[in-house]
Amino acid sequence: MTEATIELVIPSEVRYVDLVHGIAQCAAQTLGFEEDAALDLALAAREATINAIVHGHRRDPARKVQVRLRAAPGNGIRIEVCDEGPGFDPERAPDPRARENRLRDSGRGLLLMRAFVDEVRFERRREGGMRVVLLKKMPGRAAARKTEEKE
Amino acid sequence: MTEATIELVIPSEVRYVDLVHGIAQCAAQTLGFEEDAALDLALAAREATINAIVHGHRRDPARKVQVRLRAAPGNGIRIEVCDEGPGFDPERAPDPRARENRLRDSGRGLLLMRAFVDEVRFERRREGGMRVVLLKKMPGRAAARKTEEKE
Amino acid sequence: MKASVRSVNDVWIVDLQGRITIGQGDVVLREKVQDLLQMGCKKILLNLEKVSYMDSAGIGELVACYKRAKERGGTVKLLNPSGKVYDLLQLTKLEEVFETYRKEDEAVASFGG
Amino acid sequence: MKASVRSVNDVWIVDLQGRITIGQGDVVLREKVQDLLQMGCKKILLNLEKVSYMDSAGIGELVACYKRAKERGGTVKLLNPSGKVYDLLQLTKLEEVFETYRKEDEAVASFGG
Ligand SMILES: Nc1ncnc2c1ncn2[C@@H]1O[C@H](COP(=O)(O)OP(=O)(O)O)[C@@H](O)[C@H]1O
Ligand SMILES: Nc1ncnc2c1ncn2[C@@H]1O[C@H](COP(=O)(O)OP(=O)(O)O)[C@@H](O)[C@H]1O
Repeated sequence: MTEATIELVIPSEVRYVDLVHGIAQCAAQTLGFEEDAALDLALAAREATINAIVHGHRRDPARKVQVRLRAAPGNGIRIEVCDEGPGFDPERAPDPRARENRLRDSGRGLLLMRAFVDEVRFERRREGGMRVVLLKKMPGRAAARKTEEKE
Repeated sequence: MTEATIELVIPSEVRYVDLVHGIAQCAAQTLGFEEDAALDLALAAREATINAIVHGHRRDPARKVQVRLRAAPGNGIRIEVCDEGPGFDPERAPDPRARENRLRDSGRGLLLMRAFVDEVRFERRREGGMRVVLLKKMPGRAAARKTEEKE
Repeated sequence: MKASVRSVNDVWIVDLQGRITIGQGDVVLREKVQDLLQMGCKKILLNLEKVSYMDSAGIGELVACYKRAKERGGTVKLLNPSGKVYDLLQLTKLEEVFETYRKEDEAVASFGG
Repeated sequence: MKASVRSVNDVWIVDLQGRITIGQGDVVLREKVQDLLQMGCKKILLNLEKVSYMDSAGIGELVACYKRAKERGGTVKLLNPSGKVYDLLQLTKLEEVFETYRKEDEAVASFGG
């Protein structure tokens, strides 16, 4: 399989969130995503990473968050964000758009992820913790252009 | 150790060189390197990756090049580029700046690496192949400013 | 993120530039608005024109500012949310919470004398 | 990388924009210069002003173009290498191989009538 993988391992500190965001965005753009689609993917990866750090590991720097990215130029990108925390049930998260939740300070991360990528899956890892899988397709036009137009 | 690691695994095709370059540059900038220093590091990583693909693996996509990056915000960055090829002795590479070599089409990669980072080490891996280690310090001013000035 | 404050009549306009994200922009926003509230300013207009994006922490801080102002009898309104920021306000239905304006003079006038 | 060709008197100026790197910019450069040589153009000026950087493959292609032109009795000269590109020409001592100019009119004049 001629596909590239990128694996990031970061301590559970929010200052590393920008690194995940930057790597995801950069990888997506290098692999042919338009700027806006690359930003969307990066924003989804950002939310999943924040959750792993904050909810999964309670910001304990000794615990590591793993972010895996798989892609081939011209195809979609798959990002997995893994933590070793207690896990959670996404069905039980309240809808932040509901009138009674709109003034909450938090609770919008899952909504953002789902808005910014084509598919979001939440899986409990056998070894404990959560795996959040984000899938984003190469948008049509970009896919067609990807090879020729590279400067 | 509160340090981040990034590991890239790419098929030995030159179209993946831009991905390595982009990830190295992005990581360096996110971690506080100035734009120019980040480009230098990326250019060195680019040369080491080209060599691993071209000389190490003769562009065989089935063979993978590994690029590992280690860094903590505000500190230097260390990049390792590993291949499973025949290895080589860098002492035996001719100096491309010598008058008789200046018109050669190739042979400038090692020179560029050494110019763009603070330290370059060439190691033969026990399991076979080469490991090229690139070290770049956080330039002084950047290190001092790194925390405050982040927007 | 950069934030600078200016006043037009008795409205305090906070010009924001950059991104409102966890641990950085959200902190800047919180501090600026808290400073204004502590000084007794009640009419606050956040100029989002030059904010490129926000994450959930940044959006949460926007809401927190809104609530903090309200507790003190003040108001926080928004000016000119740009592409991605506009999309986020729509997505989260916060466009129904925040009064939002495209033109600064209209925004200022909306606070009343 | 983008490359476009224009002529001033009998000098062919190739305006390059982007980066001259392996598998992309180097190929564009090779093809443009080969086209010119095949059409019999002998005076070639590569405008590097808008080239942000080169890698060793790009530098190698620059040298290859120089040699190919020479074999056919032509010359390749350089115009306005920018920051990183200038540094690379110095580092590799290719500044001693290529005639390099800052001003287009001087570069054009240097080829002679
Ligand atoms: N990786 C995780 N580990 C444990 N709990 C999580 C994780 N991700 C999300 N959650 C739970 O799901 C809830 C909703 O998440 P989200 O929509 O991102 O909002 P927020 O993080 O702002 O609370 C969180 O409050 C948390 O209880
Ligand atoms: N990873 C590697 N595996 C095997 N040989 C290598 C490797 N890297 C460099 N070399 C050898 O060292 C020489 C000099 O490398 P370099 O200065 O990068 O120039 P170039 O790659 O343009 O030939 C190469 O020609 C090659 O013989």
